[in-house]
Amino acid sequence: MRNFLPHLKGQPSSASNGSSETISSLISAWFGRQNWFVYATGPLILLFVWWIAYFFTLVDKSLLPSPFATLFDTGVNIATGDVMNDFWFTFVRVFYSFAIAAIIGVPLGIVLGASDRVYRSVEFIIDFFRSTPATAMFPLFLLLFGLGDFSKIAVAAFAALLVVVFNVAYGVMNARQTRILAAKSMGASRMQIFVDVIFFETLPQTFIGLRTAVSMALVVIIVAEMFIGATDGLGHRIIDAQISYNLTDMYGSILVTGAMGYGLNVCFLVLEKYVIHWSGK
Amino acid sequence: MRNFLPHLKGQPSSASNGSSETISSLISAWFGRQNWFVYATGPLILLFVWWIAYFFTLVDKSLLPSPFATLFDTGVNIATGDVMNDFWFTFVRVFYSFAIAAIIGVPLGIVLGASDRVYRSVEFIIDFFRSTPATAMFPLFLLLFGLGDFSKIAVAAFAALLVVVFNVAYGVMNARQTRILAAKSMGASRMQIFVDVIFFETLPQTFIGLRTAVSMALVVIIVAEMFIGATDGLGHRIIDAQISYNLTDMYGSILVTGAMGYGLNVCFLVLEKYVIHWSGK
Amino acid sequence: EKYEEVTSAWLPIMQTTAYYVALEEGLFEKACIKVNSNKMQSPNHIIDALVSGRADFGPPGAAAGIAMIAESKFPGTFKVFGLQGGGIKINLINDGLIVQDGSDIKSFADLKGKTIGHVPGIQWRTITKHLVRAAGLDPDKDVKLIDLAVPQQIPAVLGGSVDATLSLEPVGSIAAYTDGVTRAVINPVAQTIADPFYSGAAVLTTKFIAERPETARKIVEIIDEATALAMADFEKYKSIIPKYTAIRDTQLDLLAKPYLRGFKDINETDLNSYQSFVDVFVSEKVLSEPMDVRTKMLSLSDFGGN
Amino acid sequence: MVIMKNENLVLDTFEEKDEAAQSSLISAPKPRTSYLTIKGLRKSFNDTIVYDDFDLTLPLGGFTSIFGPNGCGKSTLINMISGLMPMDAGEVLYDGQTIDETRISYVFQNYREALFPWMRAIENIHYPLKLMGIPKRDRNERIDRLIEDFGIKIDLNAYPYTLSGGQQQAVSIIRALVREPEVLFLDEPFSALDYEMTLLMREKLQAIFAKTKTTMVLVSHDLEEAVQMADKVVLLTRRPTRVAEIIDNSLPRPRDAASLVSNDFVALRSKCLEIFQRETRT
Amino acid sequence: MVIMKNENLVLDTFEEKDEAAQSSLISAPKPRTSYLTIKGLRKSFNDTIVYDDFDLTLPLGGFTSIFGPNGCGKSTLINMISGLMPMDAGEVLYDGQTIDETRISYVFQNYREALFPWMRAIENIHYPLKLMGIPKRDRNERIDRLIEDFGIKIDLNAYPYTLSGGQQQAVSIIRALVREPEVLFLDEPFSALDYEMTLLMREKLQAIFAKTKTTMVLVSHDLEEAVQMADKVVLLTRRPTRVAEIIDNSLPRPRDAASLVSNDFVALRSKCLEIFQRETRT
Ligand SMILES: Nc1ncnc2c1ncn2[C@@H]1O[C@H](COP(=O)(O)OP(=O)(O)OP(=O)(O)O)[C@@H](O)[C@H]1O
Ligand SMILES: Nc1ncnc2c1ncn2[C@@H]1O[C@H](COP(=O)(O)OP(=O)(O)OP(=O)(O)O)[C@@H](O)[C@H]1O
Ligand SMILES: [Mg+2]
Ligand SMILES: [Mg+2]
Repeated sequence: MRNFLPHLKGQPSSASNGSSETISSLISAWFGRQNWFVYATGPLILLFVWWIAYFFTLVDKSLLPSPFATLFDTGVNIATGDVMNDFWFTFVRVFYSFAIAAIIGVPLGIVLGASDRVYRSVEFIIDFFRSTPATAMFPLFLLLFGLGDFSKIAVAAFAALLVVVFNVAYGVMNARQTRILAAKSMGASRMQIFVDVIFFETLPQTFIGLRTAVSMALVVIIVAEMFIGATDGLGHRIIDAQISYNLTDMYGSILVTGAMGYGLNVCFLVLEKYVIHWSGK
Repeated sequence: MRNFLPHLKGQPSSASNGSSETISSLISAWFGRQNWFVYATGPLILLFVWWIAYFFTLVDKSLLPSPFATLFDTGVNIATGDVMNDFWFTFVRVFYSFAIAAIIGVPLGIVLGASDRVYRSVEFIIDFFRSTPATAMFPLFLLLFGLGDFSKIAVAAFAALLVVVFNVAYGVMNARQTRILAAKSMGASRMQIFVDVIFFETLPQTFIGLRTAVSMALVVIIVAEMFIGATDGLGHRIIDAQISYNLTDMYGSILVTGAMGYGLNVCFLVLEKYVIHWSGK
Repeated sequence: EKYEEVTSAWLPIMQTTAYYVALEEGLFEKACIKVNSNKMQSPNHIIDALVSGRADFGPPGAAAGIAMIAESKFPGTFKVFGLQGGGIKINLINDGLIVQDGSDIKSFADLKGKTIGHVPGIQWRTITKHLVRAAGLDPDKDVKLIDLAVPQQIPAVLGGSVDATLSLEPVGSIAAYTDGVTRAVINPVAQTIADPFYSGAAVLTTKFIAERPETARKIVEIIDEATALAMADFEKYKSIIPKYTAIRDTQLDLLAKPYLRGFKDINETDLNSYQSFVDVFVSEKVLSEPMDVRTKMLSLSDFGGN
Repeated sequence: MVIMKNENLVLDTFEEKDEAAQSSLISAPKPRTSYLTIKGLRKSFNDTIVYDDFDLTLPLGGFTSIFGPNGCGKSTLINMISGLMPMDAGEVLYDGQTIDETRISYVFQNYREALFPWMRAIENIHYPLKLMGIPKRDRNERIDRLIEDFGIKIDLNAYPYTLSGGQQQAVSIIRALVREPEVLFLDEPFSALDYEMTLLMREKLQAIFAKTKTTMVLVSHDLEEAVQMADKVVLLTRRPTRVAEIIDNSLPRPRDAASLVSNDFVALRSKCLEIFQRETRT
Repeated sequence: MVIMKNENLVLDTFEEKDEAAQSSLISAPKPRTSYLTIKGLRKSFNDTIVYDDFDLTLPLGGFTSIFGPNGCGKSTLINMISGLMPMDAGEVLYDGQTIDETRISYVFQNYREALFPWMRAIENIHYPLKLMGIPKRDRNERIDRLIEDFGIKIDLNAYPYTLSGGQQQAVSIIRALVREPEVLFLDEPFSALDYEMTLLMREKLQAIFAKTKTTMVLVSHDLEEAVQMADKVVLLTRRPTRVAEIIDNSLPRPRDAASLVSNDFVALRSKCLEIFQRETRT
């Protein structure tokens, strides 16, 4: 009982001590505060389950390679720079689509969320497209943006944008009004309330949205690389490996994709711990 | 200035008047409180943009049908029961996968989120799979669950589950501790705190997760119907229409899919307004 | 009477016509077989299902090339008992080069500096490369190859995202009747690799053959019977195709008859054609070692003794 | 007398501040001589009628205390007259103008939620001045002076959620004062302050009032405090809320701790209590 | 005397309640005669040391008031001794046992966030009894009696966020009392209550204390209140916090409004104030 929910009542994060810390020291502080073991658990569980499935042939061995063979192969592919090349192309596409989604989505979400009427009136569009698979929209995006990189980025940005807008608007609608009233009483303009209060008030929810969005952007980019013509990127690598029955490469590429997703999420996690020191207070 | 953010300071929802109201009266109250016009805006904007694109040939006419022709065709298809059949199959699959995701995801998210250490240790797995497209996982799910409906439901449930767990756990981690301490001071057990306090405290975030998840489940089911292959369902309909180059049917089926997504979201919206009367207070 | 349960995984394409006919004519029921029929959208999913034992047989139309790539990875998994495709001499269409109306692309040789889309995956990428190379161009430098999902092919040509596509039936036929796009070359693959050319195959898993040889034999017989029916009167069976594929009733007139070869029909020409196809995989370095397709064909002795 | 010892300092401070204000774009709050009129005010929440056809007139430039039972609608009232909550019907005019033309400050009863947790305490205090467009140097000067004057011993570099309840409330009050408002609303502003701090705050507020004639509206459950601070004590009834009576307090200012035991004061206090009890018992 | 008039009712109520309690699985809180001992308590937040090697012994079954300046660590202290906040070091024992064995109730300083907004006020009050496994009928009876006894006029079917600040605080207090705790922690419990309600609550608390000898720990900034209610007033210094002095108040109970003007009481109060001022000024 004494140890129940320890993090909910622990000291506030060290972030409150000053903003002069460098990001790198933040990251190490963040990882250091809990021992490395915690962060190793996830990958280890994954490997372990995989290994069990492989070793006890729970799944046909010819279709599920050994985790170690996969890791080894992936290591080799990384060392030869082969995977890194695809990684980089995918990363750049994800970066652009996410950036577009975030830069447009956060302000848009705040403005839409600020008025119930306005949000309700566009909610159809947001929910509609959130529920429509990007793959079904490919023809339209191909039509609008052609076959190049831009149409992949556009479709991923669109999917991620919806997520950001949805989360931010929701955050605004669930925001507590006391602080908004406080700012209003101090004569803040509508714009100032948006920027100085609602933005921050919504920030925890915004981060959830951004994390969902960055994973979404990655997923859509991978799918686009798989299905709308691409000659590089991890998605292209996955489908090539899938089709040519290069199983270790296929699972290895999926691993690399997932790792990129986790890495992007960790960036936000670190940023979030640093920025939103007040959450739950 | 006087009308700024009206919904943030409006009367509390009528839900606080008693739980004896029927759901139908709730729905009508919910829609009635704001005029119908608000809800019509979204679809109208969509149609209008579409029509503009069509009419001024911003997009090749042979690739984008007229919105009215599409609506008419879809209407006919609905009337003949053709679409409704596919609608129903898809709906049932979405229902199952969402139900699985919600029933497992909410408690799991609460338990994982209650401890920073525990969540950090599985975060890799959650973020990993959130960032991996369901399409890339199809082969594995085919392997595990066979070729039938169940593997489609499983892959969608898995994707939706991750979203639910992520959102719920985040909600728990961002929850305010005062109420948890209050329950603790009253001698609530760990379990009681989960069920009586953290569950409710997290509910606004849980609803965001559920809404994201239901759209996600729909998207994955459609994609699975499109790409794993199915003999019914809207995804099957979309890909068939795409292949046979039947544009009005394709866009019509996408419309119906999106409408289902919106409809599911509205259910949650109504439920949420009813259940979470305290949000922002 | 006891029904035997058999699981199939098939693609909704023209090459699968014999299977549709078998289902429509109730041939499986007559043989006391209950088919657990699974429609797939990707040939790879079919091969996955077969390799993992989730399915017992792949009706006609399973990707012939991919089956051999899989066979090289997991030797001894499949036996081929039918081939499907098209040919110039027999005048049956399998594939085509699709371009915009009025395009100056008349053949693969005109593709220099252009973009061509093909069915996603290693099989068609290899074929396309081979065709480009055969036309005297370097597929890595002169032409840009793009994986393009089947539904995206006509829109991509129409919208100008690609200059041409190498498309399988029925896309080619639909394109031929669609305003704005046209079929520049019919059966380009057969022209280059082998005539007739087979991109589809019917396969049984060796596991299925070993465990239930009698049932496997019945399957082969049924498909043979259905193949004969379909080839004999394609016009009659055309009308059932919309039930199984994306083709609509209104598009029936466009449909090109596929060239279907049952187990009984396969002759040396067919085997040579298939071997040429597989050799392309070797020359394009998709398969690292030569493979003899004859060893992968079903023989009656596989059913045990008699 | 403790409470007296800072008196001159306060006056000095505000003299300086006026100069600073003039040099920094803000017009010094000028004493008003006319009225804040509330007419036909109506407000209900769902089925609960809080105000129905409520009228009240208060002098601008005066110090008004509002005293009434829990839930009678004091917070609701000042929320409405400060323009933060919409009225169902009625009109609130300051000298014939709407609230939008007036520079107000508000110390919320719910002090814990009114500070911005993403800003340090000191940044919270800076914020209203920033909104007014005052340059950083002037802000610093003004705030330093105020904090020194009040003798605040709180670590202002801390984030609000690391402060104790009373410290948060003190920061809220400082934030409201630094804006040098024309009308100051105080909703139970001292409820979490310690003994000393409460005395100090009462003292300082009175000094500011004496100096600037800022209109002040105070809600307090401490009858002594309400009467000590006010020109007029508005006594409210239970819901549906009416004005039970308005008691004038014209005792001389400054009213320090000593004056609270004077006979006049005690009589005034008793009178208020009597009315309050009469109204709330029924 | 207003405050007296419910006295008998209270005693009756608690007599009845004891019976109800016996018939309903809860052992009646038995008066303790031993000590609550705090030894070697240490607590700091980041760089701020709040307690360092802090010792304090309080009698169980007694009424202790804690009085000290804002931010000295009163809330922190009772959070730790009630087991809600981990200590950095030290030990808190109730009669030799840890807090887990003890039935406590806690009225939070932050009363607005302590009620569950998803439950109606009445459900909030029910909740602690539900946790104890008391059947609905008994709960209803017990709560009805308490509410009637306290003469609460709040709409208990309302959700907490629709109540005024004071009403929320009153509900919090009722919720804490209904559990009939062995130790009751009160952190500025009356800060938002109106004049009448405050008097009533003080009265009722004293009555309950007299009747049940429940150990009570009260934090209050109202010196009169702190002294009136307590057997012992613990005066705390500024941070790092020490016990400045513990003043015993052995004046006879019940201590009603009249007793607050007695010479003994005034002397006691002055003594406390003196110590407090001496400690906080430095
Ligand atoms: N959002 C709301 N929804 C419903 N009722 C409300 C709401 N806000 C206030 N009320 C009701 O309005 C009445 C007045 O509330 P208000 O907060 O103004 O009281 P108050 O006089 O400030 O009380 P206190 O002294 O306790 O602060 C109360 O009965 C309360 O229940
Ligand atoms: N979460 C926290 N993080 C950092 N410092 C904290 C935290 N909680 C409390 N403190 C510090 O600990 C000290 C004691 O706080 P506490 O709330 O116990 O004071 P208090 O005596 O209850 O004051 P008040 O009378 O204002 O309620 C304060 O200086 C405060 O700044
Ligand atoms: Mg109030
Ligand atoms: Mg405190």
